[in-house]
Amino acid sequence: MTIDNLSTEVLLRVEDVSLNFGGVKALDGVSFDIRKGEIRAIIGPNGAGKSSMLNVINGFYHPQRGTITYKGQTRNQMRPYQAASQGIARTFQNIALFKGMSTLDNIMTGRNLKMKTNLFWQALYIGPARKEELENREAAEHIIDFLDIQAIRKKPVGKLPYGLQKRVELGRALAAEPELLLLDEPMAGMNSEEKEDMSRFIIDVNLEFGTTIALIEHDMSVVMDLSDRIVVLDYGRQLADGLPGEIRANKEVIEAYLGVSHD
Amino acid sequence: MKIRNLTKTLVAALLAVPLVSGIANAYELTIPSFDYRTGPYAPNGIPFANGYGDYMNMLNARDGGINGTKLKLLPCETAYNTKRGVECYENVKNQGESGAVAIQPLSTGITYQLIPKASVDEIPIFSMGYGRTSAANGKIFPWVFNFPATYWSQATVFVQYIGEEEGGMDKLKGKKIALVYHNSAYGKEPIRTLESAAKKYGFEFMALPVDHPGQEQKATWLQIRKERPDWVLMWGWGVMNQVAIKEAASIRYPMDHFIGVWWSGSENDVLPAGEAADGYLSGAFHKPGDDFPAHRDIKKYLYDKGKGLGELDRIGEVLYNRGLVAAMWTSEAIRKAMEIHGTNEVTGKHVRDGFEALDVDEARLSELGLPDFTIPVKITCENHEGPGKAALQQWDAKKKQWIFVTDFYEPLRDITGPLIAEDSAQYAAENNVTARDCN
Amino acid sequence: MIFFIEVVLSGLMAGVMYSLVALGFVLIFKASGIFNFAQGVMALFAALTLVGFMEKFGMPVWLAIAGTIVVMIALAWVIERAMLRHLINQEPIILFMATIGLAYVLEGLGDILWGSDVKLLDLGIPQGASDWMLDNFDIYIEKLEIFAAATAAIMVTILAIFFQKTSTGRALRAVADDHQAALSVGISLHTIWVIVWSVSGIVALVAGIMWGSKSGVQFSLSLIALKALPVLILGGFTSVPGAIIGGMIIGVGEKVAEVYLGPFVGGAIENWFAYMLALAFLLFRPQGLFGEKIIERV
Amino acid sequence: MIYRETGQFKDSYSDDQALFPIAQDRYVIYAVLFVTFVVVPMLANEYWVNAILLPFLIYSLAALGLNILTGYCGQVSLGTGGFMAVGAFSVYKLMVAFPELGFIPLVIISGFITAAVGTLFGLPSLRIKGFYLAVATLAAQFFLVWLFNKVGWFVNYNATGMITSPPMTLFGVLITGPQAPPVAKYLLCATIVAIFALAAKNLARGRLGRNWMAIRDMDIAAELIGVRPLMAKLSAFAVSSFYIGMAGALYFAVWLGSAEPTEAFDINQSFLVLFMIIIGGLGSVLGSFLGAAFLVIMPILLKNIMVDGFGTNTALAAHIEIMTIGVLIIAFLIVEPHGLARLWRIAKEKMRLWPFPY
Repeated sequence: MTIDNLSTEVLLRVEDVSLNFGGVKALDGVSFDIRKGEIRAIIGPNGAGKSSMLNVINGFYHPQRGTITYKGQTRNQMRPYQAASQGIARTFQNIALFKGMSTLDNIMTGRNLKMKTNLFWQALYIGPARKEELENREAAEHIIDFLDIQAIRKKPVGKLPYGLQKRVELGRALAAEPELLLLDEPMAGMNSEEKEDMSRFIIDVNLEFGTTIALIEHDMSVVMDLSDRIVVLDYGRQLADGLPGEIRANKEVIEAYLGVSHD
Repeated sequence: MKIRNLTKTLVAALLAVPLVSGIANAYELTIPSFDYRTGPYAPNGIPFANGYGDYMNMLNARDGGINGTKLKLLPCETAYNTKRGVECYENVKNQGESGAVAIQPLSTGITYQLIPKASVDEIPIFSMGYGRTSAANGKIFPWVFNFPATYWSQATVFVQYIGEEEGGMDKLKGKKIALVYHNSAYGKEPIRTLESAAKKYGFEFMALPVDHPGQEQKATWLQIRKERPDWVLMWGWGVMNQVAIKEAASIRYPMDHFIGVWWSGSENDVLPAGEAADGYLSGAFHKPGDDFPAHRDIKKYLYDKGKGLGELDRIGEVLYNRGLVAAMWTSEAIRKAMEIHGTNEVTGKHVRDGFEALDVDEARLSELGLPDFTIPVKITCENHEGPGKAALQQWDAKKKQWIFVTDFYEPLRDITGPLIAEDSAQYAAENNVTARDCN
Repeated sequence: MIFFIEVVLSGLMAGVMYSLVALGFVLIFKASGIFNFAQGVMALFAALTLVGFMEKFGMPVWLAIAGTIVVMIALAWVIERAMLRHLINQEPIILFMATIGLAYVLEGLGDILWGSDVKLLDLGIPQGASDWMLDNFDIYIEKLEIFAAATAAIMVTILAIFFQKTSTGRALRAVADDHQAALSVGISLHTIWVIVWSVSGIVALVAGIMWGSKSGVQFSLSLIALKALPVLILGGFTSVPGAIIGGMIIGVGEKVAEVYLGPFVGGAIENWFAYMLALAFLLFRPQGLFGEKIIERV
Repeated sequence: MIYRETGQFKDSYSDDQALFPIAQDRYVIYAVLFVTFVVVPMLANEYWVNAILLPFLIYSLAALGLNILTGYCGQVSLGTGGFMAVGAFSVYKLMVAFPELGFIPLVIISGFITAAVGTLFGLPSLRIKGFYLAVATLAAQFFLVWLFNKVGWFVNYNATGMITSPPMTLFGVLITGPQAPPVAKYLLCATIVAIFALAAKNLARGRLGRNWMAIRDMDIAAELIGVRPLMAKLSAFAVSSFYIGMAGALYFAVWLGSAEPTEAFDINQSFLVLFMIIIGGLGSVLGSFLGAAFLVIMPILLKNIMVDGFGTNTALAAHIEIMTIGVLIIAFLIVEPHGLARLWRIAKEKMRLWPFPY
């Protein structure tokens, strides 16, 4: 949380990434890095290209220019499931849960990559398949306890209140035991106590599991408390990059961002 | 809640089936009638079913059934659909004291379906001029009868007619004959026959399939326009016929060189084309029209009393008469069975023997009030096709009626014979049936 | 060469005949996102009603047509009342299924009301080949199909005007784009649906007339829907011009294939070829030729 | 309070993972199995087996297959008829060529052959979605039927393209062909269906099933958490086609006994099975059975009641029958869009609370 416990080992480095959709520049020469174990915030007004940045990182968008170096290997393209299999997990701005499935199943799906048994064992549901299911159920239950959502284990997530859905989504991402966790506005539309809970979870995840976190958030107070370092985007351009203190002080940022109202 | 209803209705189904078999006072002969009054082929199914039913009912009304034993007509809707056919068969086969005494499946699909079952349930299948051609071989198919003539015989009859028109079979050499067929088991029947005929007489043969239902035949007729065959044969059914005849007219194909199988030769098929259909030919084994004593009786005993199945003015249509002739032969087979086994309480088993000993000559036809309505039929143990003869009728658009333009031709047995032997042999082999001895 | 032109021409014509059916699908899908399986049966039902009015009640053609239109509108109203409004905001597949139920009902109803025989439909629409073309250019075209093409052209123009100029039309487009938006500008979804279904009911009537005078009015008429499906995927479920262009492409494609490829593989390839053609298109444009582009976001 | 799980504590996840965690459900299943394998064989007559039970079982199997693809993986397919044809013709060729292998292995092999074909036709699903895919699968439907209708080899060069299933025995009892005792046919199908229904349930609750549902509910998110769309969709197509292929094999070899491609496997077949799973309930094994039951039994039921019961003439009966089916479909969808299976679940919920609904 504080500067001193900040390792210097870089987990992910984004270099000069540009992305545009039919002429519209979503990202323009953005470069920053994420260090192992830190909580890295990406902020900026709406349409600043924050979500696009995450989508680039986990391979959903393919930048026209620039490279992404993750765990030492550089690339400028990869399929999302490859990103996932290399330990990048994420949550989404507007919840992308599997609405038809129960909380438990959503989280179990998150563990998909940890499971290997083939179709035939699964069809029989004995031996390896059963063993595997149980082990992963165990793991899933840990996350359920951790997020304290035992009560809604078997409920279809489609019917859950917004705050809980966000929580389940976090759970689904954690289930993959990621090294890098991308959180896209985890607290959007939450009331203050829900936000507090969520912040607590994020910090716990960071400390207990040592997961590196990149997070997008509008609520400045939250961002300032949570994050170790902050990168600021504005209309696809990188405005600033530094410690919360520095950002708070940065004139440009204040003008471009903190000044304007953000909704 | 809904579930409970479902279970309730299930129970109802249990009751619904035996309902009929329950009532049986005097001995009645169960005569199933596989109709299709719905679905794409209903326009053809309805008149046939009416003819079949009316004749049976007329026998009841006029002579109190056959030799005083009442006939119980048991209609079952198949919608020309094999799956429904299965249900119908299972439904009717054991009904009444007699059980089904003979079945007229009225669909190639259903016929193939029932052929193996018939021998087990001991119910004769009378697929009159359709179904599996090789069933003509009574040694392999003791329970199936497809007289008066098979598709293969009919195809050879057409070839002969064409030969005559061209001025001798030798003139067939180098001629081009096209077959436009319903792309199904039924439509494919004549292909082999025509191929071997083509080999024998040296004419060129081209086959053009039309997919069910056949409302769109542009491509087919463009090909005909391009290839300019001297003659076009058609094995069509349902809407396919009407469209084909119209298309033929549009490309100015000479109608009197266009011959349809006897399922492509009803009023339904030619009327939509209007004047243009004038001169179109089709196969036939019975006369059209209602100018027969039997028809008068039907009107007198049924329609005058409002018991008719169809409309009065449609009696005598080609397909109506086809149903009627089917009923006539079936009832004659039953009569024969009673005579052979000396009892009126016949079952399918007996009626099979009746079919096999069937002999309806001119004299008998007149007695039945159908003087030279159709060809004399004599069935034997090995030959279930009977005469195998067919004639051609021609459509007169002015008078709006079909007119017989030829006598009955003998089929070219030297062509059909080997094919039948081969096909029935294959069936026997696949289903390990052993040919029975007919002497 | 002449022959090839002939094939292409009749392909185009046949294509237009398909488009007539496809149009009905498009209208409803565009405005309500419903894949109306009943469209084919609606064509049959309309045609049956028309013939019924003429035969059973001896109405003159124009009156019978007017009457049928009234019936189709009434039908649309009933459908909305009895079915659609109870299924608002259901998944597409549920609505699709519902229209199948509807198809069954109409099928039975039509038969009960008007009987299952083949009925001649003669509105004095020119029939048979155009002798002039045949004599002068030795090219074979059906008069009926030229007529159909003309009708289609007129119909599309009218629809275009309806959608572009009239307020109702604009409302329809609004709904197509976004239900909420439509509601917010104060258009009742119910009225919209009644209108759309009425319009496509009338389109169905036109299709029914064309196909009916081609082959006589009978059950098989309802099966032409299958001919319209490849047209739909190719043209896009949401595009009126797509339905027309798509129809023509399919028509030409299948005819050319049948005539030039068919003989080598035993013929009757039209049906699957049409779908394969459409499928091939889809692989390049998953939303069809003119369908709105699908943008995936998270 | 007949139906309640209070007091049934699970002290291990394996208990909780069990097929039917709630005791009452287990009892119901035992009862069903008992009825299926003991009571019915004793009661059922030939009519019931051939006209109702066999089609019900076989369509249930097909519906299971389609439900895996459409219900669980969200890929709408209208190729079912074509795939059933693949199964049927495979088993026919095999029965004629290698009768010594025994019937059940042959059926399963046909299943695998169909799976291969299905996967092939599943490839477009990677690019095409929704109704576009649905209509695209019709390409498979029409092409396959055309193929079997045209190529003589498939029908051993039978003149008319009809295939007839040669008689085969299992444990010395005939199970195909006309002589086969109905009960034998019934038990054979019932066993196969029961086993593979269980397998389907297992797949559905395991990793594969979750991945399918993930693709169905939100394919993008699924991919971002590491579900490979390619694998998920194609596996769904493969498994689904496997089931449908076996259904097709039984449909031809055991039930119909003979078939012609253009009629027995036409497009209506595809629609029928799709209706079954929608009415029964998408993404529900139970639903597959309920849907099949509804669409197999209801028409026959209506027909028997009207024709045999009230002596309605067959034509009118047929028309009323189809209208009634239509009305029922709409009514069901309005009452419960998620199908009969959901109604059943709701009923259970009610029972759980009854008689104290709070």
